[in-house]
Amino acid sequence: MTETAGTYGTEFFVRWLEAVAEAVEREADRLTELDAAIGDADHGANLRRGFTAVRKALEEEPPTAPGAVLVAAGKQLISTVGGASGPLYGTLLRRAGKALGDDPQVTRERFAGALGEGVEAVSRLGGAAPGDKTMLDALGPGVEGLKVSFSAGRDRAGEGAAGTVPLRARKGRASYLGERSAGHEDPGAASSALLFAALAATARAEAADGTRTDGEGAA
Amino acid sequence: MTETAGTYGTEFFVRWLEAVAEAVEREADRLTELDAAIGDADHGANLRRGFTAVRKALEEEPPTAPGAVLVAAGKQLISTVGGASGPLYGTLLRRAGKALGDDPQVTRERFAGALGEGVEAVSRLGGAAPGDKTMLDALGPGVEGLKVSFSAGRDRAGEGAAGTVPLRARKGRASYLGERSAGHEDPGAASSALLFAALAATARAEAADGTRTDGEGAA
Amino acid sequence: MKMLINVPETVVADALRGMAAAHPELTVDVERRVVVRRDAPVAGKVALVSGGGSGHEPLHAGFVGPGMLDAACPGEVFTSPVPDQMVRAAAAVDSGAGVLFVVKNYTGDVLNFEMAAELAEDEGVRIARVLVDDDVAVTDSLYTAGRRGTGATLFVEKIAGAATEEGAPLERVEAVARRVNERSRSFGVALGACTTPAKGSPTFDLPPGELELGVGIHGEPGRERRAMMTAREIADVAVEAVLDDLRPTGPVLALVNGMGGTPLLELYGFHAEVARVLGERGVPVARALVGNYVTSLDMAGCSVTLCEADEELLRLWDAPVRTAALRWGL
Amino acid sequence: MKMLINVPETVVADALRGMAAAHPELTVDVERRVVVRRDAPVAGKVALVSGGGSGHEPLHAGFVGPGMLDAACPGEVFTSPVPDQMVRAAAAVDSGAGVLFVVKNYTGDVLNFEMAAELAEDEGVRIARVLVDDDVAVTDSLYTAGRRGTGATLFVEKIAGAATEEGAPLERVEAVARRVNERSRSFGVALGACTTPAKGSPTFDLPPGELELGVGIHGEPGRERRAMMTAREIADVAVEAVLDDLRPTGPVLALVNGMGGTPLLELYGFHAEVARVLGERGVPVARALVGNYVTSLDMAGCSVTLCEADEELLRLWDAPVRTAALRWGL
Ligand SMILES: Nc1ncnc2c1ncn2[C@@H]1O[C@H](COP(=O)(O)OP(=O)(O)O)[C@@H](O)[C@H]1O
Ligand SMILES: Nc1ncnc2c1ncn2[C@@H]1O[C@H](COP(=O)(O)OP(=O)(O)O)[C@@H](O)[C@H]1O
Ligand SMILES: [Mg+2]
Ligand SMILES: [Mg+2]
Ligand SMILES: [Mg+2]
Ligand SMILES: [Mg+2]
Repeated sequence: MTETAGTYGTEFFVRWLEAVAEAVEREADRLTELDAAIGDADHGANLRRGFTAVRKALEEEPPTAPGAVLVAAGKQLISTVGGASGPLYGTLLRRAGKALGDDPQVTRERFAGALGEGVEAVSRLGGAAPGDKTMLDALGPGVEGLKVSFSAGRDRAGEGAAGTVPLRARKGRASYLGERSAGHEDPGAASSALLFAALAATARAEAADGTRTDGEGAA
Repeated sequence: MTETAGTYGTEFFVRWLEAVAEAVEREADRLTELDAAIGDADHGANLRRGFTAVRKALEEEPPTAPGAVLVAAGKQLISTVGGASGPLYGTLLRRAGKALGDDPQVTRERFAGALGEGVEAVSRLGGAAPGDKTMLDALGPGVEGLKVSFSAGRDRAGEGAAGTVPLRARKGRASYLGERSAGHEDPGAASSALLFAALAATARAEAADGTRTDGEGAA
Repeated sequence: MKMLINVPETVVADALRGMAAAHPELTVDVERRVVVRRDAPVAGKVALVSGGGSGHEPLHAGFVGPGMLDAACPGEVFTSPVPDQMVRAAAAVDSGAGVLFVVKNYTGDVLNFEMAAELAEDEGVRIARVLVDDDVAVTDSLYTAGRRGTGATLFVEKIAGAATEEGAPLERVEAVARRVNERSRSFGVALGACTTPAKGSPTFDLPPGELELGVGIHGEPGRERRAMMTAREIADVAVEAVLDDLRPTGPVLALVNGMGGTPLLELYGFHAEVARVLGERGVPVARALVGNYVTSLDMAGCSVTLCEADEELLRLWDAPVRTAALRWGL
Repeated sequence: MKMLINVPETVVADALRGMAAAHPELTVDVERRVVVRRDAPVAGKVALVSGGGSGHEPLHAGFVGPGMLDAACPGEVFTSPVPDQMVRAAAAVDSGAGVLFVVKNYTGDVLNFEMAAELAEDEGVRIARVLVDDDVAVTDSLYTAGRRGTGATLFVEKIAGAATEEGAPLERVEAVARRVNERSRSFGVALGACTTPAKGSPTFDLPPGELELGVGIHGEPGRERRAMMTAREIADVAVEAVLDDLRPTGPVLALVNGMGGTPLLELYGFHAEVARVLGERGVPVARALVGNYVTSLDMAGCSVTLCEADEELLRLWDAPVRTAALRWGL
C-alpha cells in the first residue's frame, strides 16, 4: 500500500485501535478503580471486553478504508460493551467513520473533523455538555488539540481528563453521588484520554518508521 | 428462719442460684466466645436468658424448700434456654431438687448426693460419658469434690473444665469438628464450673455472716 | 472477598447455564444471553421484555414466566445489556401485538434499549417503552441522570405482565406500567458494600459503625454516610423519605427488599418496623412482599418501595404469576 | 459486622412481628413463638410441626402453609426452641389425626422435641417423630452427635406435607418422611463465616484465599480448611462427597442451597457445575431447586443436597404447596 505524506490509511487506523486495545488492557484495573469510586466498578472490564472484540473483528474481516475501520469498531463496541460507554464510544467511532466515507487516505485535520462530528453525536445521544464530568470533557479538548497535532490531542485530552477531578458529575452514575462525586477523575474521561494517547503513540511510531514527514514523530 | 449448723435451707439455695445468675451475666461473653470456637456462639446468651428467668421466677414465687427451689429453677431453664444446655441443666436441677424432696434443711453431703443423681440423669438424657468433652466433665468431678467440701467442689469442677481443653469432643456440636475440637475448653464444662464456684462463694459468704460453723468460710 | 465462581469473565454465562439446567420451563440462550418463557410468543398477547446488568438476581430472569416477563436480557454484572440482546428477545416473543420494554433509568440501559428499539422497529416489531425511576435518594434531576430504577421494577413487571395476560393492547399495557412507576417510590440503605467479580474487592469502604443512606443497586456509595442506626431508625428514615415524595392518599403495596447480603431474619424484623411507621403515618398496607428481589450482589442492606395502589393495580397484582422467583395463583 | 436489627435480644420477636405483618395467611404468636397456618387444625389431616434455631430462614416458618408445615417453632438464633413451643404448636394444629415432629439432628433439637413429645402426649396428642440427618461431612457417628440435619429438611417437610394433604395416616406420613431422609445426603461449604447477633462478629476467622469444607448451618467451622477453589472444583468435591455416600441408582431431586450471603447469580453458576458433575457421573436430575432455603444468617457459601427419588416421592414433590418461601401448583 502506498502512503501519501501527511495522510493516513487503513493500516494506521487499525494500528491505532490495536494500541487502544493494549492501553485498555494495561489500564483496565485503573479504569475500574476510578469507576468504583464514583460509579459501579465496571468501566475497565467493559472497555476490555469491547476492544478485545474490536481487535478480533478487525483481524477476521479487515476493512479496506479508514472510515470502514472506525464503523466496524463502533459496531463492535455497541454489540459487546453495554453500559453507558458502549453506545457512546460506539457512536463516536461509527459517526467519525461515516464522516470519513470511503476515502482510502485521510489527513489528520480531516480525521479531527470527523472525530468532532462523533463527539457531537455523543453529546446529542447522552445529553451531556462540557463540564458535566463525562468522557466529553476529554473528547472535546482532545479533538481541538488534534486539529493542531497528534501530541496536542493527547495533551489536551489528558488535561481534560485531569480537569474532571474537581467537577461534580451531572450525567451518568456518578451524578447520583451529588457533591461526593467531586474529587475523583471521571473514568470515561480517563479512557478517552487513552484513545488520544494511543493515537499520538501510533503516529509517533509511524514517523519513526520513516513513513511520515509531518514532524509528528518528534512531538 | 432458723438454721441448723451444717445444714442449708431455702434461702441458701436461692442465694446460690442468684450467684450463678450473676456469674453467668459476668461471664456470658467468655462462654459465648468458647462456644464460637467449637460450637455455635450462643452458650453465654442461652444461660443468661435462662438464669435471668430463674431469678425472676424465684423472686415472684419464692419456693419454700431447697428441693422446690431447684425444681422451679430447672423448669425455668427447660422453658427458656432451648439448645442442648437447656434440657440438660434443667434436668440436672429438677432431678436434684426431686431427690431433696420437701426437706426444709439439707446437709452438704445430702446435696452432693442429690446433685449426683442429677448428673446421672444428665448423662442418661444426653448419652454422654466422662471424657466426651461436655459439661459432664466438670459436673462429675464437681459432685465428687462437693462430697468433701464446697471449695473442693469448686476446685474439682474447675479442674474438670480445664481438663476438657485437650479432649476431642464426642457429643454436642463440638463433635462435628472432629480433631479440630481439641485445644479449646468446652463451654458447657466452663459454665458447670461456674455453678460450683458460685456454690463455694455462697457458702463462704454464709460462713462469713457467722451463720456457718463447718469451716467452709476459710476454704 | 471470595466468590463462588470460576473466573469473573464467565460469571453471567455460568449463571445462565445454571438457569437452563434448573428451569426447563425457560428457554435460555446462553451464548446470546436471552431468557424466554418456553411458550413464547403467546398468540395475541403483548410481550413484556426487560433486562439490565446482572447482579440483581432474581431480577430480571427470575421474573420470566406466565403473568410477568416474556423475556429478559441479562448484561454483564452491573452493565446494561447490548442492543442485540433486546432485538433478539423482541423477535422471539412478539406475537404481532407488540412489545413493551421495561427499562430501569440508567444511562446505559436507556441508551442500549433505545438503540434496540430502533433496530427492532426496523425489523417490523412494534415497540413501546416504560422507564422505571423510583429512587427518591436521587432528588435534583436537573443535575443528575434522573432518579434510578430500583424496587419499583418488580411492581411494574408484575402488574404490566398481568395486564398482558388479560389481553390488554400495547398502549394499555404501557399506560398501566407507567402508572405503576408514577405511583412508586423507593429508598435504599447499605450496611456494607458489595464485591463485583471484576473488581474482586468491596466497591466502597464502609467502616464499622457507619452506614450509607440513599444507595442504589450498583454498589455505588449513597448520598450520605451516617453513624450506624437501628432497624427502627432506618425504617423511620427510609419510609419517611418515600412518603414525603409519594404522599399516598390510599393503601399501598409494600416491598421490603434485601440487597442480597442481609439475612431474611433481619429483613422480616425490618419489615415490622416499616409496618409500624406506616401505621403511625396512617398509611394502610394492602399487600406486602419481603425478601431478596432486587439485589446488589452480596451487599448488606435493604430498600423500601411503596406503590400507591388502586383497585385495578391490586387486581393485577393479585393475578396469577409463575416465575422462578415470584409465584402465586398458578 | 453491622446488622439490620434493633437489639440482639429482640431479633426473633421482631422477625415474627414482621412475618405477622407480611403474611395474613399465618397466625403468628409473637410472644410464644409459634407460627401456624391460619386454617389449622385441618379436619382429619395429620399435622406436620417443625422448628429449630432461628437464623436459617426461610426454614422453618417460611414453609408453613398448605402442602407443607402446619406449624413452626422458631428458637433463638442457632438455639433450638423450648418444649413449651412445640407443645403449644401441637395443640394448635392437631385435628385428632396426630402430629409428626420434623426434627433436625442436633442435641438441642432432639432433647427439646423429646421433652415436648412427652408433654404433648400427656395432653392426649399422638406424636410421631422423624429425625433429619443428611450431612455427610459428619462421618464417624460413633464419635459424634451423628450426622447433622441440613438441606434435606426441606425435602422432608415438602414431601411429608404433601402426604398429609393426601390424607395419609400418621404412620404413613412418618414412614414417607423417614424414607426421604434416608435417601437424602448433603454437603456444605463456607467461603466466609456468619455473624450472630449475640456475638456481633464472625463466628470464625476465614482468611482470604481459604474456604471451609464440610460446614453445617450454625456458623461452626467445617471439617477441613483448604485453599480457595473455583465453583467447578467445589462442585466436584461436594457432589462426589454426597454421591459416594448416597450411591443413587435412579434420578435425584437436587437442592443447590445458598447459605444466605452468596448472590443468587453465583448460586446459579454453581448449579451449572453441580449439574455438570451429576451428568458426568450419570445421575439424572428429576427436579432442581436453586436458592437460599436453609441458610446460616449471612454466611457466604452453599450446600448441595440430593434425594434419590422414586415415583411416589416425585408425585409428592410436585404436589401443590403454598407457603411464604415455596409455592407451586396452588
Ligand atoms: N450521558 C453521558 N454522556 C457522556 N458520557 C457519559 C454519559 N453517562 C456516562 N458517561 C460516561 O460513561 C462513563 C461510564 O462508563 P461505564 O462505566 O462503562 O458505564 P456504566 O456507567 O453504565 O457502568 C462515565 O465515566 C462517563 O464518562
Ligand atoms: N449430649 C450431651 N451431654 C452432655 N452435655 C452436652 C451434650 N451435648 C452438648 N452438651 C453441652 O452443652 C454445651 C453447649 O450448650 P449450648 O451452646 O447452650 O447449646 P447448643 O449446643 O445447642 O448451642 C456443650 O458445651 C456441652 O457441654
Ligand atoms: Mg461503570
Ligand atoms: Mg451453643
Ligand atoms: Mg455499569
Ligand atoms: Mg445453639
